[in-house]
Amino acid sequence: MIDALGIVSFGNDAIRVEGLMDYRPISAISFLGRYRMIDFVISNMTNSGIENIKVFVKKQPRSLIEQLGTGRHYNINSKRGGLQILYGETDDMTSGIYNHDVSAYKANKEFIEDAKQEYVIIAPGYMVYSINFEEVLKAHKESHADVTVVYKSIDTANENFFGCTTLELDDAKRITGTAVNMGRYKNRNVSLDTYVMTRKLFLDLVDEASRISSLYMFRDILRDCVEPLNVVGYAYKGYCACINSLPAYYNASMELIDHKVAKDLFKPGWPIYTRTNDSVPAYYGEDAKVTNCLIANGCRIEGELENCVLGRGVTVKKGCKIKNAVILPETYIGEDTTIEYAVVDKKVVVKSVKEIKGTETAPAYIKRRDRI
Amino acid sequence: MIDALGIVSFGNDAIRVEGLMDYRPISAISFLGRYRMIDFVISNMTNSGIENIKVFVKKQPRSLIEQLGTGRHYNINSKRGGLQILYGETDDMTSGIYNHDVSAYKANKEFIEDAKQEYVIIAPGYMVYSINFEEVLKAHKESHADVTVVYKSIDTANENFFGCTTLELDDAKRITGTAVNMGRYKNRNVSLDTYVMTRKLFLDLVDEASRISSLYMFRDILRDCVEPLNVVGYAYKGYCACINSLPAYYNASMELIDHKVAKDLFKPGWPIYTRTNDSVPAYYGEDAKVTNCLIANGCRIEGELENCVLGRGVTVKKGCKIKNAVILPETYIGEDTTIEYAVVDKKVVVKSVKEIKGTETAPAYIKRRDRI
Amino acid sequence: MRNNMLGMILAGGRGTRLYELTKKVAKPAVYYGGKYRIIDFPLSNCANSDVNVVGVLTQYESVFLNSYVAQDTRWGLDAKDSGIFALPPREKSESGFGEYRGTADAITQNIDFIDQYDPEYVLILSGDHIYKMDYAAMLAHHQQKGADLTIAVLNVPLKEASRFGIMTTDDNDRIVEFEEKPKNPKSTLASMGIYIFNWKLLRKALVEDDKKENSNHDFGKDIIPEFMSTGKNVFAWTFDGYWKDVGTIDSLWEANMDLLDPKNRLDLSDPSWKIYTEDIATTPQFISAKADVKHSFVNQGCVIDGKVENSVMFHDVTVEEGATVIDSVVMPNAVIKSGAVVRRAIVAEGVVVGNDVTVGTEDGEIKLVWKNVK
Amino acid sequence: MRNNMLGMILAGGRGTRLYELTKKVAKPAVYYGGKYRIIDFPLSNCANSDVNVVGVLTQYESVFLNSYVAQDTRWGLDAKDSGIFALPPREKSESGFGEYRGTADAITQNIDFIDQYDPEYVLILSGDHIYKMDYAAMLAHHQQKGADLTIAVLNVPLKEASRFGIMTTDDNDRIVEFEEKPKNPKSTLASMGIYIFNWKLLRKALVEDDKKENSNHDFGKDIIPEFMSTGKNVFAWTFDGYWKDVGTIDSLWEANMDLLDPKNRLDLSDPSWKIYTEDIATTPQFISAKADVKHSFVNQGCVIDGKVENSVMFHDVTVEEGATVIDSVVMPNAVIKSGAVVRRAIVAEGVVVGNDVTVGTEDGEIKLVWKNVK
Repeated sequence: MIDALGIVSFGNDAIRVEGLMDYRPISAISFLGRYRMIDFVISNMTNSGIENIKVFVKKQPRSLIEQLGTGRHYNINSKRGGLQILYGETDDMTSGIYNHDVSAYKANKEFIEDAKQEYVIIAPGYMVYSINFEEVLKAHKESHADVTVVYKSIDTANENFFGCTTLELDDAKRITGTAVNMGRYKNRNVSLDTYVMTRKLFLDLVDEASRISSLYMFRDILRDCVEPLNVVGYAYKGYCACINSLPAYYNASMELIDHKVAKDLFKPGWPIYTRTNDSVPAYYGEDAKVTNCLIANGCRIEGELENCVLGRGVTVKKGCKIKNAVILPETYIGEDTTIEYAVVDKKVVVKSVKEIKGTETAPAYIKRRDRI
Repeated sequence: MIDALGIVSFGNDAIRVEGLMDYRPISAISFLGRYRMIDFVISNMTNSGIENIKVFVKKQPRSLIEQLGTGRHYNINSKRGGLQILYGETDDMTSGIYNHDVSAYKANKEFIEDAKQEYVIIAPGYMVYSINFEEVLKAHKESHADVTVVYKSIDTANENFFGCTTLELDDAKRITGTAVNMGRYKNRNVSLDTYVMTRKLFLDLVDEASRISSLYMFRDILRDCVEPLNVVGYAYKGYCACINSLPAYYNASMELIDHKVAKDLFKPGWPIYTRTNDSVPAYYGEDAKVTNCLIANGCRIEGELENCVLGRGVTVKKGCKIKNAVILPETYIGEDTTIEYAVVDKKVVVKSVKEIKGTETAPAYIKRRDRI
Repeated sequence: MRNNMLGMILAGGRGTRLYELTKKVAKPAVYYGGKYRIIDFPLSNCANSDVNVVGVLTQYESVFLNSYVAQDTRWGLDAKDSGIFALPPREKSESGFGEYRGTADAITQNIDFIDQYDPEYVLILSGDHIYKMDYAAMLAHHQQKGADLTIAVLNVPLKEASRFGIMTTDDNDRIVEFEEKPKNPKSTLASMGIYIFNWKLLRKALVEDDKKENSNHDFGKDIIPEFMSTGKNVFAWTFDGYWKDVGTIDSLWEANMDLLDPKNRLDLSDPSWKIYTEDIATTPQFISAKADVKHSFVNQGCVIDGKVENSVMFHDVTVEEGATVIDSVVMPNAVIKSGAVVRRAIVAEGVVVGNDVTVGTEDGEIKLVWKNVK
Repeated sequence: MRNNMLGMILAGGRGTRLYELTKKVAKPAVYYGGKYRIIDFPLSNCANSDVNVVGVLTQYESVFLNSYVAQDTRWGLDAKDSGIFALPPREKSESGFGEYRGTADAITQNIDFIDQYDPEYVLILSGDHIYKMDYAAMLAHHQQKGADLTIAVLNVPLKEASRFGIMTTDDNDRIVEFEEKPKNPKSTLASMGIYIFNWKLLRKALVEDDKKENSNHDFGKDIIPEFMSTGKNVFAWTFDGYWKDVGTIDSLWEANMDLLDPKNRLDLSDPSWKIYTEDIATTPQFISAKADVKHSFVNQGCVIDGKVENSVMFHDVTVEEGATVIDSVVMPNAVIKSGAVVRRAIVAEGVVVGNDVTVGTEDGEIKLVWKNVK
């Protein structure tokens, strides 16, 4: 156990995974077949010894409520700690622009106030990474910083992490300024929207933000704070993907098919937990031809697959040729279907349509429960 | 197990427990010290062999999510059945008047469609009663009715069940007409907003209602249906309170202090389950004087109490004189406080105020987390 | 117990003919089907049949089995009044400490456990059979016939009948004769070792049997003959699905291969009758660019770089590039190194088959690989 | 196991001096404090101290205890890798069936259970003591001292010291002498029977002790003296809270009465260190117009119409109008009928004290009422 309260934040409006997010918050989106996005941050927290976790949801809480349950499958002991789902709703909220992280923190302030922990660790539900928060907290204490911001130095900022905050750091790793990644540069220090501070300071900053403007989000107040406060960067070196658009979702899925890349995310002794579905092992038929794929249990594969991610319980019938696609759980692909560069959402039935083609930069999206 | 899906409905806008409902949906309100309102309907369902239950929430889902958990404390086996919380939110909902039961059913239609059960049993979260749905289902099948509506014949309709639907029944118990109880008559058959029908008919009626008007609620469509359909009444004879206002909440609490009345609600072999809080037994001090009270665990009582209901973990210090009051969980009443005819909400601290007085018909209400 | 029937699973067997697979775990805990342990089947059947309180009678090497079954959330028997309870032998105030002397004695020694729940019926099961059965349907038959005891029976080939307890029934399913392993079987209706008893009658019979010096304290040898000879209402309930008793390496291998048979009737993917098991945190399965997987079951966490054909792979198995697995069962965390060939084999948990090693042959005996081979 | 320490609770005791209260349940399952069973204390301490895997070594009348502790959700030890495991004796492949020969042997016979988790430390506890203790603080002391074994100790009155294992320590808390129940105690630091061992060293000592013919296979008599004599680093950790070993009817009654003492240090209402127990579905407590309840603990489901003073009432106790309960402990579902007077008594579960009956006296011996009195 570490002396920190875990806070799972939701994204700002720049985060928009087209299609998929019509049906659930980003953190509830299926990822790599077996998981939902939120499994990564929650597993990171429980593996780090954080047992008291508040998950903030902006809207459509159902799928998250079900995925999280009591948290026992994430290794949270029900009476010592717990997963609490906090909802940002307020009575005077007439429009979405007021429904942001700061207003959700403010609406649920009492639950943060009642927590016993000295520190808070805030991490978003849309980052896929493998981070030991115990070490981040240790570094935070040693640096005597007011706020520690976890960042990653990347050389692909012109292709990834669009809309994320970039950080200017001095030699002592103190953050001197922030900007928004518009994709103009390659080399950037990108904030992973992951913060450590005392619970008291966090509550003060939330108050401060809402005093300045009812439109202020948490990253706005942090931008304003780099001057008066000592805000320090912590460099994260492992795999990280920021899932803030459909292409980002698609690219991260494709990238992690490679077991060598995946090894940088799935580390020994650092399990990524998820909710079991009690599905049977995947079945590969006589005519199956599967190369370079990530397959979840419950699948029945009788066709050809190349560079695909299959969610639980996907059926691929004979004669199918599916390439460079992400197929979400419980989808059925009928005989002789050709799919290329696509994201097929949950519980889709493909029977009459025989060809679905997108492009590498603009994958096709088939919506949830569609029957085509 | 019975072949029915349980649906816990939320109230229409006539249901308004002033004060208490600012903080949680009616079904999450603390009742009789130990319980929350929803414990009654869920326990009735699980005791009747219903293991698949959908709970509809209008807003502020947090407290219900926590109370319901996985449902194991209500005796629901996690993998066979389950409690699912369904939220009525839709994107185009700009105003509360469109956020009613029918719109919530429609928004979550797929989960009702996916259920395996032949029948649905719909019961509200604001009725306190002890009913065997297995018997109601049996009567429904035997009567060959399209819809069975559970009602109670009362002779206090001028004082209770305001705003509830009243039923006109012919000799064969067929419902021939409905009205709204405005308190003008004593003897009325009051609908307990509890229905049995096939799942298919339920889905058809939801479609029908939303086709007629986006303001139509489920009871509106039922009113329209008594002619074309065979809608039959089922008489419930035990204790029932409809908690649709603060006085109704207060009166039901007072009434159930009497063990003889309570016996009509708490029946042998029909446990009302709730979530444990692991509180110690109640402590009665040297100077405690407690008569005619319902006390929950975790209380520490050093003063005088008469005709009171105390929630879990309430402290009553020396010199207090509290009469005809409902004190919700974790509230602290400092020394020498006099309280009469009052509902004191959760986590209130009474220290400087020394007297709180309401009247029998208009009990005083002290709001949640107030420090007075 | 909504249907008023309590389940008791006999899970004390050593399974000696499974050799090294049962060295540290009892037979009901042996792996099967790419994901499961044998006892998952009766436990999941109970959960799916609304038998919500289950006692598991353990004895031999029970540490693992006791803690395995006690995690009742796995099978969803986790509601307030449900549960799975491991019941090893214990010291009693009146009679001291003693191991179970027979199948019936295991129940006798736990009469007080059963009495706590005051059931009307007790369902007796074996912990080492693979099958899907609706015990609620069997109970309905029991009630409809007004039976004191119902025995689930299976039609077996005549030549195998002498290995079983064989029933002769009348037109009304009433059992008129019962013979334990008869030399000349009069029927092909074999007892599956699955019984529904009216608890009051069974309780009385057990207490009496306990005192008999010459008794084997066994259901098949003592209790059922006693029920028959005293004219109780004993009925048969015919089961018509997949059923397998895996007592040997050969039959364990066969049972796994049965899953790959297109005509196999043990459908593990039926969502209305799931088989539940331990929830293991692994990655998805990685099938690399060099992999060739055909006609196989592959479980989560596997990393397949080689060839897998007509095989059942448990979780976190590694098959390196250039390795080949054919007609085999590979248990969790095993590693088949580059160039190795595994044929007609059961590779035990965690075993490493070294580079370029060959185990098993195309048509030879089934090989059990229980330690690393280099 | 986040702090790498596994808990083992010795819960095999018969508790013969608690007479009828332990006829059908082992001593750790005896009721205490209006709501709890004794074993709730070490189990809740483990849960609160982040000791997430706990083995409970049972033997005597273990059916109830095994199933009681196995419901680990009660203590919140229900996360994926946490759990409470009942460990009764069992048949092993290499050594057959045998009961536990002593406290150390109970651990020896479960070395394979412990090895599954590969802990660095093992915490040995007793299942029949009432106290709140932070084992994580004890572990921090153990690590800080670089100890091989740390023993929790308590300062006892000199005259009682000869009932305990007594330690002599140096300034650095190192134990320099250990005597089991000395006639002339040299110190008042008594062992509480709570040990943290480095598992590797303990494992080795247990394996060696197992082979010794003259050993009692007991921690106090064999293992600790062995650690002392072979120069291991053995340290004391002083506990300064409420602690009670309830071995007799008198001490059980006293421990309950202690809760009513305003100076009592066993605060059961501290939200940061809750004592967890079984969750029972009852109504709230009804205190009628005729009731008079003073200086007492009353649990959920009670219906009080009479007088209750200086007493501890468990769940669902009925005290009828005109009945009086003073200085007593009344266990679940007991009924004190109209006109009855109960003084200085323990009324066992479900017992009915009939109309106008008097049990116990104002200053007599503590009376155990274990069957209905008319």
